[in-house]
Amino acid sequence: MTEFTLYTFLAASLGLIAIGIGGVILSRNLFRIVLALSIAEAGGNLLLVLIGFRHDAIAPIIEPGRALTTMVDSIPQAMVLTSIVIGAGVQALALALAIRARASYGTLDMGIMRARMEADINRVAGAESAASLHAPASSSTLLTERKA
Amino acid sequence: MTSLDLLLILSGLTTLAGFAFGNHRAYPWLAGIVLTAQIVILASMPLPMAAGFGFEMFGHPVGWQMDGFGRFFALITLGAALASVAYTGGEWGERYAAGGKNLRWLHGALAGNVLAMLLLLASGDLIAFFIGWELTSWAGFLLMAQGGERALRAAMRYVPYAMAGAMAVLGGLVLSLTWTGTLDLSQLVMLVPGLANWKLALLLALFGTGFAIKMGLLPVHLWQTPAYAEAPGAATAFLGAISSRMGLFGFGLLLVKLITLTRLADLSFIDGLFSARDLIEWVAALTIVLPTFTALKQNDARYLLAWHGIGQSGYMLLGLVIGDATGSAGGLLHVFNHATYQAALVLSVFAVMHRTGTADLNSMGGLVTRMPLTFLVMLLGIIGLAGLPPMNGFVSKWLIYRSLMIEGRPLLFLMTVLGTLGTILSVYKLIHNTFLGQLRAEHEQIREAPWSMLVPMLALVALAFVTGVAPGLALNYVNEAQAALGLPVMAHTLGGVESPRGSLDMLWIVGVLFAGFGIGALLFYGAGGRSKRIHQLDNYAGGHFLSADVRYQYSDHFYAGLMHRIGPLYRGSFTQMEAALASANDLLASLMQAWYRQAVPALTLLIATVLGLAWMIWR
Amino acid sequence: MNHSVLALVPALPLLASFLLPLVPGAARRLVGPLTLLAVAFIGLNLWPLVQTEPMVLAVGDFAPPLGITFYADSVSALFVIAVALVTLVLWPWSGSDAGNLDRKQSLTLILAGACGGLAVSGDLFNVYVFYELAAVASFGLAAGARTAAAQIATFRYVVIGSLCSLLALLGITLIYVQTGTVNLAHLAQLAPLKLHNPLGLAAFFMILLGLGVKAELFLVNTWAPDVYATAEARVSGLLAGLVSKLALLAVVRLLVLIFPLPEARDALLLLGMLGILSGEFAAFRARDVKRMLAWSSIAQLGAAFVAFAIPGPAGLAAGLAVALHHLLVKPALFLLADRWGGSLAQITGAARNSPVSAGLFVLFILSMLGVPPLPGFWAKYLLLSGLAAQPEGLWWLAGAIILLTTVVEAVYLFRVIGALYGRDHTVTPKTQSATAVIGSGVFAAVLLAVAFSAPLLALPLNRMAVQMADSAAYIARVLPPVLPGVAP
Amino acid sequence: MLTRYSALIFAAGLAFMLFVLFSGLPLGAPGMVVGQAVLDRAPAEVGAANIVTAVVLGYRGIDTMGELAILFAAATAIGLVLGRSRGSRHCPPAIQPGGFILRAGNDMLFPLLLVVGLYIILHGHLTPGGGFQGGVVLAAAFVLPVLARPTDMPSHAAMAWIEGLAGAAFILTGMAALAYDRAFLAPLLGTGEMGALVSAGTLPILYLAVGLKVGAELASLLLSLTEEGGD
Repeated sequence: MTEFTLYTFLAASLGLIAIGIGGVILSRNLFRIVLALSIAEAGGNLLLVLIGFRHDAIAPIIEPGRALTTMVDSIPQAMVLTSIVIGAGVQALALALAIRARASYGTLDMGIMRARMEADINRVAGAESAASLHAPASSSTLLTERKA
Repeated sequence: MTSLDLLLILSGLTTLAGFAFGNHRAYPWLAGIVLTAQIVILASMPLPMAAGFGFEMFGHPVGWQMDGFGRFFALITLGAALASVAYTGGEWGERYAAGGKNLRWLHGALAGNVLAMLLLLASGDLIAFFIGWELTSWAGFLLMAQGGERALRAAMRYVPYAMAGAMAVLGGLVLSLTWTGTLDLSQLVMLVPGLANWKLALLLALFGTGFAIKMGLLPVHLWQTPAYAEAPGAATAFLGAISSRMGLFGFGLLLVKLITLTRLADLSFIDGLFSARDLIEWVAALTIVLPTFTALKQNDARYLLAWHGIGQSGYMLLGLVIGDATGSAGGLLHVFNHATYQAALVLSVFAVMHRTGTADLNSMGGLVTRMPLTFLVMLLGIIGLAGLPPMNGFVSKWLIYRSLMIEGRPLLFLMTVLGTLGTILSVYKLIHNTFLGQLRAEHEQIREAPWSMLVPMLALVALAFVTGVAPGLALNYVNEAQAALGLPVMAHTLGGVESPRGSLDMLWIVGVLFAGFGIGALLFYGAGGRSKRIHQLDNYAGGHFLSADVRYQYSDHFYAGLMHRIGPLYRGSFTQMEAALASANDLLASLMQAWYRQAVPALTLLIATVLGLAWMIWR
Repeated sequence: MNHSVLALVPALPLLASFLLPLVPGAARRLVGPLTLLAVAFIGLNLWPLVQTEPMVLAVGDFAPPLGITFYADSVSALFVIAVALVTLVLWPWSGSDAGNLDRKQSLTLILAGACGGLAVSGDLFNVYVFYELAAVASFGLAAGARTAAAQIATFRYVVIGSLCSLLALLGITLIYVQTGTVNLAHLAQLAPLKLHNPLGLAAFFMILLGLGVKAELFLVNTWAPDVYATAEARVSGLLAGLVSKLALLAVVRLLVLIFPLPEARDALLLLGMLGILSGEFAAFRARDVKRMLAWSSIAQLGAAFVAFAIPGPAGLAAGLAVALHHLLVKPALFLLADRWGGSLAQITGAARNSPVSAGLFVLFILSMLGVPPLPGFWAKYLLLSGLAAQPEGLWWLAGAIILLTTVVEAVYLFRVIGALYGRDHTVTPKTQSATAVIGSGVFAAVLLAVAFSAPLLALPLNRMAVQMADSAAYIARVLPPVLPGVAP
Repeated sequence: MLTRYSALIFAAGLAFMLFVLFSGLPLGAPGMVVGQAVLDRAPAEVGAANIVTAVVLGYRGIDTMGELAILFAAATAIGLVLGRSRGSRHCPPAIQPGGFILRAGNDMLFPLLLVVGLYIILHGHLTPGGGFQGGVVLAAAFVLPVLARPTDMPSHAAMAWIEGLAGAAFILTGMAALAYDRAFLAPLLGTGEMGALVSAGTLPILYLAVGLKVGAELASLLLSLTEEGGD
């Protein structure tokens, strides 16, 4: 693999990360957010594999009868395995949450869901929403002694 | 076990007992006996007296030690507590409990305050001091919060002030530790005056803010009036008598002992034109004048007295900061004097409230015929508060005036005189609207206050009178306090001061005063003693014909003419300042909440990451 | 004692959680508590051993830095004990649905195992794995309230969490490229040569953000109020009290061992200050107790970050004091907020029916405000004196911010006290549950015990800080003098 | 609008920052400090021909334990979120069964997938592959029939047993080392002959546990999602 390909891979992995993060920010749909996350994680994993690569080396598997040559770094490969598994678990969990939330709220739009969540929290707490306070929050403490 | 240990243990036990069975009939007796015993122990304690306990924290010993300065305040504390506890002993306590309130909390909090103050007054190092300080603040909060919903709100308003004060003190504590490496007061006394000017100024600002808040100095005084006025009667008396004096205690330590007055005068602001000492003197002077005139406008007797409590503390600080023998003696003596008559006044107001159910100065009057003894207490009390002979308030104020004149502070002297003028005006309003004039129809059936309430009140004014005639009794302890602070000690006699810079002999003055009364009486009766007794309802008629069923009481718009002149000067600036702070706080709070309500937190995260990385890479 | 007990700290709870669904009958309810007691026992036995000489385990007998090492000094031992006991107090004893109760118990055990792993791990990537494990378990627990709001809050938590994990992974990648190792001791050895440069700092910053999610670090803490408001009180207590501390500990290990640089400290200090400011002020405007506690917890952890930013043992002692104090106070407050989590109107007059709980609430609040002689005061004292001992500038600004925000904190916390003891209530307030009273009572007992024995505890605290600050000893203890097969 | 542009600009900025950071590094020729030492010593210490396996199960075995726990935690959390009681057999109502081709293909593929999965697992220490990869194939083998016959779900209880026992087997194998006074997860039973199926000590056992655990975990995870989708 030439230097050029290597840098292409680097650019690709960084691009994936950027695209993934941008996707998380720009999507309103829960499912797309999960997809974007997995893209970003793929970029991270690619990067991790990339740093263990050596120009002059083979895969780290010893074949009996073949002379020992240089091999690529095996530790990033082990780490990337772990990282992939972690990503899979988290994304599955996120999907499950999205499914349940859709069942409850009937939408996958993050903006709507957030507003509903906020309203739910306030309803349970018996509190007015912070946006609709008709007086400053501190009016109950500091200013009561002002003579009316 | 040293006698200081005994003193503190007794206080601790009283606190526990108060919380456990403060609602029992016998508790006030028990507490009274214990408090009396404590006064005896304290008064007979050889000084300085170290406590037998203490511990070491992060390499700094924490211990307690009582000196003359602390004892002076501690004696007043115990005395005020004794008067308050006695006051609750009878009908007042029964009515309080019947109103659905909890006597156990009241007594526990009261005793807890005493314990906290004793710990504070006996502190031997700054950590012990801070422990006492915080305990005093929050025990005070507990006491203030006892009087129902309005009191709770007033106590809530106290919270930010108290915490700001405590944090300022903590900041000062930490800085003194950083700069001197010690927290022990006896070592700090040697090390602090050697610090650079800016360090001293910072220490002064931090500690000073804390103490000023506790004392209710301008401009951080707003919490005090409602918090003290709305507390239950006995608590109001105690708080008004001594609680805020803890700030003065702190100032005594800070200004006189740690920073020293000479170093204080070195801290100049505008090319030596104006020193920190001048600043404090002027703050004290303004604290005398402004709250006194605010008191003049109050229509609630409790608030009126609470405002005077703030105003009078200005005299004490002023006397202390002038720092000569006479002035500091005056300032310290004023602490004691103020405690005696202020407690008596508050208790008398609450006695009236106990009978009439109101403290509104516009809905009383003429009660002198129904509650003559209470009237007597209030009369003597306001004479003391106004600083007139023969009560003790005169002595301390005289000492302060004298010192201001000798030390060459004519403007400050003018301010104190102005303050006294306001005091006289407003206390006259107090006694007139309560006791003089025509009795209201709804108060016809009022009886004198019960003896359980009268006895402490009378005892307090008696004390104020006796120490007015023979100030030497109190000046003994004042001298001790002066010596402990390292101030020049004022030589005194039983009747007052005997010095080339000016003498005062109260025995003579009172003698002359009473002789004058005697001569007047002789002249009056010698001339035939003609007098005409008229009905109470006639005394405002002023030539008009009013039938007996029309009540006519000049209480509303009292001093209408004066208010027409000076009314526009009341601006409510401090209240507005407080409101502005609260609004700014709210604005900031909304801004901060916006952070947690952002729709796309990932975006801010991304931006912050990029900026952070840029910082780390191209720093 | 065989050093492998260190491995049991994470392994035992994980084993128990794997087997828990398979245990038949009533014994199933005993698995978790017994496991946690066993871990606590290990921790208690560890404590005296590691006082002078930290314990090192090369997992799998692979010589460091080849394999993963576990490292236990007194701080680790203390946190192992804390993890086991706090989890035990906040254990999900009962639930309406048996199957879901199993799952919650499994997840809680996994959380305990992950936290134990974070306390003893001495390998950067292993820290990441345990951190992720804790993250997944806490996601599950947070969503365990099974309301729609909880699920959305958790989803947002997952998104932030995974993004930051990605950042942390990038940081670890950078460090690995630069040094070729992930062993903390080995990294500490190589750091002055290879990591004390912009690249290393960038890696630290990314890892800081990654691990900061759980530690409620400002920038990545937007999830906290919603999750704490919707999750079960027990879970909020675990997350705010326990998990945050272990994440913090991981960050501090990195800071002490690998990045003892002024820039890294500045980052911590700055983010900590912002955390304090934003948390305290946001809590000031909170309309319900749960979110108020969440914001105040953000602020307290900000204070812990500020404390740990102070160089030297003084900073570590202050940070440990602040963190441990918060560990004692916050879970108990969240336990009480289970019934009293709503608006102030809902809890007005609650002290009448539940005087003990109200008293406990006040006790915790006073300690949190730093009222002496409660432990919170000593923590604040250490923090402030540590800050004041630094040269002026940002450090003093941090001190000033702490002092000022305490005033704000006092206002909103006393508002709760005022409501609890208020009289004019419109709704009948809920009485406290027995579990909440007992649980918070345990914390209160420990708090008071600490308050009374504070002078005795100052010395061990200092020793712990000194031991933790000694990175040379860490390296010497873990790595053999000559590394096998590794060029220096 | 502002969000969109700033997101794009800063995402590009992040990519640029990372490029700046990584481009200065020795890509393609890493320093390999620990990596080289592992390559040198793994054959003697562990005896696995696949060095990655030696790292995954030997040098970084604890990480793998953590991974298993993460999968388990995720599956448990999903169970909690989706709200099935463990062991209950919930049948999604009214799903069309698969067509003939799907069913016949499934019947043919199922044994094949099983064999391939187990092969990959058991040869994990020799060839590329291993417990994770094989486990995924196994999971696929068990999920595929669900596509074909949605009404005929595999038993959750059986899954739970495999999940639990496989995970426990991993940890208990690790603990077995304690009995020999070795450290946790130390490889036992000798290294064996390099390249033989029975070699590398306990590694194949560990990998079998990993494979079963991963297979069961992924399968139950997918099944939970499938069931929910049917509602």
